[in-house]
Amino acid sequence: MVAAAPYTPQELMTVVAARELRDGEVVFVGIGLPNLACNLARATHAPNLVLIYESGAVGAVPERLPVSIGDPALVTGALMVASMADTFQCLLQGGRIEVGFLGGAQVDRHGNINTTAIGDYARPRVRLPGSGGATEIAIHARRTLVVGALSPRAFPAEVDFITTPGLRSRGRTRRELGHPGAGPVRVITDGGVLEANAGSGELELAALFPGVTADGVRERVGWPLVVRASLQPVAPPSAEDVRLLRDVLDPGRLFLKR
Amino acid sequence: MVAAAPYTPQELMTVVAARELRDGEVVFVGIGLPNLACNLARATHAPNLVLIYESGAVGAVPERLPVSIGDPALVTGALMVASMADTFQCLLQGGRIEVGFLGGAQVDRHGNINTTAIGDYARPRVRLPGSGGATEIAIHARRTLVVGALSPRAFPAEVDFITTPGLRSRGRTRRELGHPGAGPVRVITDGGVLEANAGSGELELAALFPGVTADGVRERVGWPLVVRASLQPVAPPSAEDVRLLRDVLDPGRLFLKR
Amino acid sequence: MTASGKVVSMREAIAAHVRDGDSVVIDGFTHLICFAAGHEIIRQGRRDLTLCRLTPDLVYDQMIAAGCARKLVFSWAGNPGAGSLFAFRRAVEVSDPPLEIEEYSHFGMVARLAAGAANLPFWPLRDYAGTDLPAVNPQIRTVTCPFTGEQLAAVPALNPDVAIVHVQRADASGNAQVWGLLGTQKEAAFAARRVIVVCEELVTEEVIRADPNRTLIPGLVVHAVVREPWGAHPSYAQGFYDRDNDFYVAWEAIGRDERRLRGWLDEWVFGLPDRAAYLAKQPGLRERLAADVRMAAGVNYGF
Amino acid sequence: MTASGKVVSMREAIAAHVRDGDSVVIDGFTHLICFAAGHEIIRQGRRDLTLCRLTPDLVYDQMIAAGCARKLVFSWAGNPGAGSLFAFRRAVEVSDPPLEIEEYSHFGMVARLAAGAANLPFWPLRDYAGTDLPAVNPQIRTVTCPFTGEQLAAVPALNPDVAIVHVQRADASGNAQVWGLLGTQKEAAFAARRVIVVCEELVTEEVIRADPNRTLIPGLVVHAVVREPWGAHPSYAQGFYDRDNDFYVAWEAIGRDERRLRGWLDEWVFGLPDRAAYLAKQPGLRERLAADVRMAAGVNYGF
Repeated sequence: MVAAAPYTPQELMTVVAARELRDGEVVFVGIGLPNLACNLARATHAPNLVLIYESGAVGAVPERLPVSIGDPALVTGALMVASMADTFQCLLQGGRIEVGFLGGAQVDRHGNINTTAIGDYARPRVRLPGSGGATEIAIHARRTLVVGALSPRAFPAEVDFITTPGLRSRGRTRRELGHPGAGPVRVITDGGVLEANAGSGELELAALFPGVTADGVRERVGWPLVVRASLQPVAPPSAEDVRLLRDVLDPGRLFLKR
Repeated sequence: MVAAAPYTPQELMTVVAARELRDGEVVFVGIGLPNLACNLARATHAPNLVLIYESGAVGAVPERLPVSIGDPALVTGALMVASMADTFQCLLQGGRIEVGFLGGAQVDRHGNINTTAIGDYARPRVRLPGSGGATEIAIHARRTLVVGALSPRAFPAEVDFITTPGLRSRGRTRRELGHPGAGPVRVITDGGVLEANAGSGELELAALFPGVTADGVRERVGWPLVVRASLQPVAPPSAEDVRLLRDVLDPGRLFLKR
Repeated sequence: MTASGKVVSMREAIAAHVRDGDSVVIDGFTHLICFAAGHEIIRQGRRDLTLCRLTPDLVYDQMIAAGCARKLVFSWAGNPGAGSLFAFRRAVEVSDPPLEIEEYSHFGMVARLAAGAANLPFWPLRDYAGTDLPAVNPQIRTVTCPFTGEQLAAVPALNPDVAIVHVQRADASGNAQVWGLLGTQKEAAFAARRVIVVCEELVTEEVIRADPNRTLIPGLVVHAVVREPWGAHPSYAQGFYDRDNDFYVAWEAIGRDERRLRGWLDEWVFGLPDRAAYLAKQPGLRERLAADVRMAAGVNYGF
Repeated sequence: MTASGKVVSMREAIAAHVRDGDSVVIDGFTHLICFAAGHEIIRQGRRDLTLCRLTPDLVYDQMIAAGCARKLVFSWAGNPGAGSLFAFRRAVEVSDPPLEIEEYSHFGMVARLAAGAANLPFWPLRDYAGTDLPAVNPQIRTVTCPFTGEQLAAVPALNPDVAIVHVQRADASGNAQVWGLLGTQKEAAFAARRVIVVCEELVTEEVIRADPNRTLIPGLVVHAVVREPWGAHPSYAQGFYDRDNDFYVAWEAIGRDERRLRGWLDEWVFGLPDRAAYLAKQPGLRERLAADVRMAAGVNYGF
């Protein structure tokens, strides 16, 4: 048996996130780690992913890891540059996006995301960047994936501010709110995978990374996390995955910590 | 004195229509004679007219007389091809058009135009093509010019169907209707020029072609036409105007009868 | 859907995607009107179609004459630059029952397709006050601005069952590039449930990717791709062939006479298997209408 | 307005068209952000501006730090790919009085500019239900569809006093061509009362007319044209120069330290007369960032 490559939890999180994408899907790609995960998927099992960025690049095939979602490398060789109006109206609101892929500053029990402000909105303790396109991506994509490292601060029971609606927002379900997409079906963390429970509208622990315990995850989550009876195992990254991440996709370590 | 060139009333009508345009103006050009008049103006006193067609051609410089408002000659060498959505929303509704130039099947006392149906709408005696862009051109252009040959049928007291609003429509003024543009300030016919009376909202005879009498115009208009006390004289076309019309702009006599 | 599976013949595309009773847009504003698709729909005998387009043009006149249409949704039904659509006029003026019509202005039709493309139920516009159009079309309504209290016109989204868009070039996935007049091709493609792209040139994906700003329609909304050179004749394709104005003028006399129109359909549509035969029957066409060369320079996409 | 009268220096353009108290959009989504204009606004000491843009980016952080801004209207205020805008954060978290903010999502900002461009008072969109954004921004409202009865979100038109749009090339009348990412340059230009076009290349009208489908903004909406090569650095211009990511990363440390930021403004903005001096101060810039050549082929506009 080939020895597993040494890897960091952040690398495995990225690899697991990439595995969520099926070849040929149309993905609306958020800034940061989602961007890295999508490009890893494209470099491995999903060469025909159609990557769409809110900047208007459609079918991007970046020759370098795009630093931002408006990188020129997303344009060169793309299938299309859509206007931002068409990107939001016709592609996203038009129901053409199969997967929305987001990072989150704070994700709560019901999958709501806060990227606006920690503390009081008018005079916040930490002012975050705001929605960008995340609000509408999470509303319209047929399903949403979220990726982010566990910590009690990043996973509170309830976010201070709902920037991006989850499975249930201030007591109302997506159906009640009229949202067409399924919302955050999976949140990929650096300890395991949280999955939506359609009935309760809560995120539950569904899969564990090697060497991580359910209690280890619960300690880093701010609510009494439901742990499913049978947790799925998570395969470690392949040596090729790790090589691609470190040597090809993010050699400058823009997103991956050493 | 140089003898005036022989000309037809239709040719003079086209020349007078062309004279209404000032160099540098932004003109939304309708199909038919307006198209011919605009291109005559561009070939004579108004080389910097910005011709905009509802097809999206902006700053067109057609090398041949465009047969339709979607002619490929409108595109080759144009300043811009706008989408039709941008043409109607941003250029026209956006208030960027100084002159709207229309032809009319029927024009009534108040400058309303019918290009929809003669007789009953549901089962018309003559079904006309419909609005095209005329409805919104006449609403939004800062001023509208209309060109059309006189006849009692073409100039009824009241049109059967208001396709395009004039100075007063079913008793309501443009201000009451919220229309930003001034409406049909002048109707250029083959006998003289009708001008809007802002107070009464009626078209009045303001200028006569050489050899035409006020009574001669009134006979071909279906309402008791107000004739202004002092009628403006209309200069005949120059020899160059006639040459341009016959030899350069419409040699195939697509619009001008022989 | 795999890219290779999308490339089919016109016969296959129409058979698979256009059904009796469908609402259909064969788009194009003067430019890029796909007559080849209209003729194939006639040949396959489709019935009860709701034909939608700003400018019905000759191809819808032919489809009405051939009995394909139950209803027309439009904003200008004439023979552009030449005169009338007589089959349409007869269908409205004398046929029993008359052709059903639903009528807007151009802006209204553009707005309907824009709403359809954007998955909005309506589109607001400043239009129609003082006209008789709302009186004959209850689909022209008003909406009140929640900020200013102004009353604006509103038209409903148009989401046709099928959109057929002719383009200069497309790849096998349906990524389509257009230049010259854009019509409402983009809006129609995004608004429709099924999309057939018909192209003058079927190109490799690399050609598309070399100039992504020219792509008007992404393949991800396209169901079938048909390569049909000169498929828009007597309409035109900028950079490929000019409009056949002689035919537009000739249509006046053909369309005016019901028997002659029937004869024309028999000879030029029912009597021919496909567009290749239509072109073979007009040997001088290319020489007469092929476009001059007026090349634009390329731009740099490097970084 | 004559074409020749429009071509002015950046100093003249800002002096003539940007006034204290104005609402200003310096547009660009990562691409084509006109830092040269922002720096000139700082140099000319404009005050009480309402700065509007989806992504404020470093140039608005610099303008906030320099005291130009009273209010920010935005949807994502970060350092793209690198981190925070610290001058913005200080202005919101600790300054007294704080910077006024009015906040949307990207779609909301796009919709606001689209409404402004279209001369509509509002724009409908399917958004915001279940979020806290409407609770903190009373300008996010709802509108009811007059056809389906559905309740949609609505945002008000944004019609800034001034839009500054950087483009790859323009002629002396301001007819402007752009390729690569389009941002909301077109919407901002149509929505604004005054428009300054800043171009990498000032070209003849013939260059524009050779490829009319590339024109994003017609000169008839433009008031001033400024030729300012590399005027978007450290942002980028596709086909001209790459984004200077090193500077975006370096801004983290500069922006975090108020004194250092002040020193940077003194050295790079107040201490320099214009963009030419800014470029002369960075001799290796062109070599490091000049774009590779990836030419697209041209297309035929003949008929």
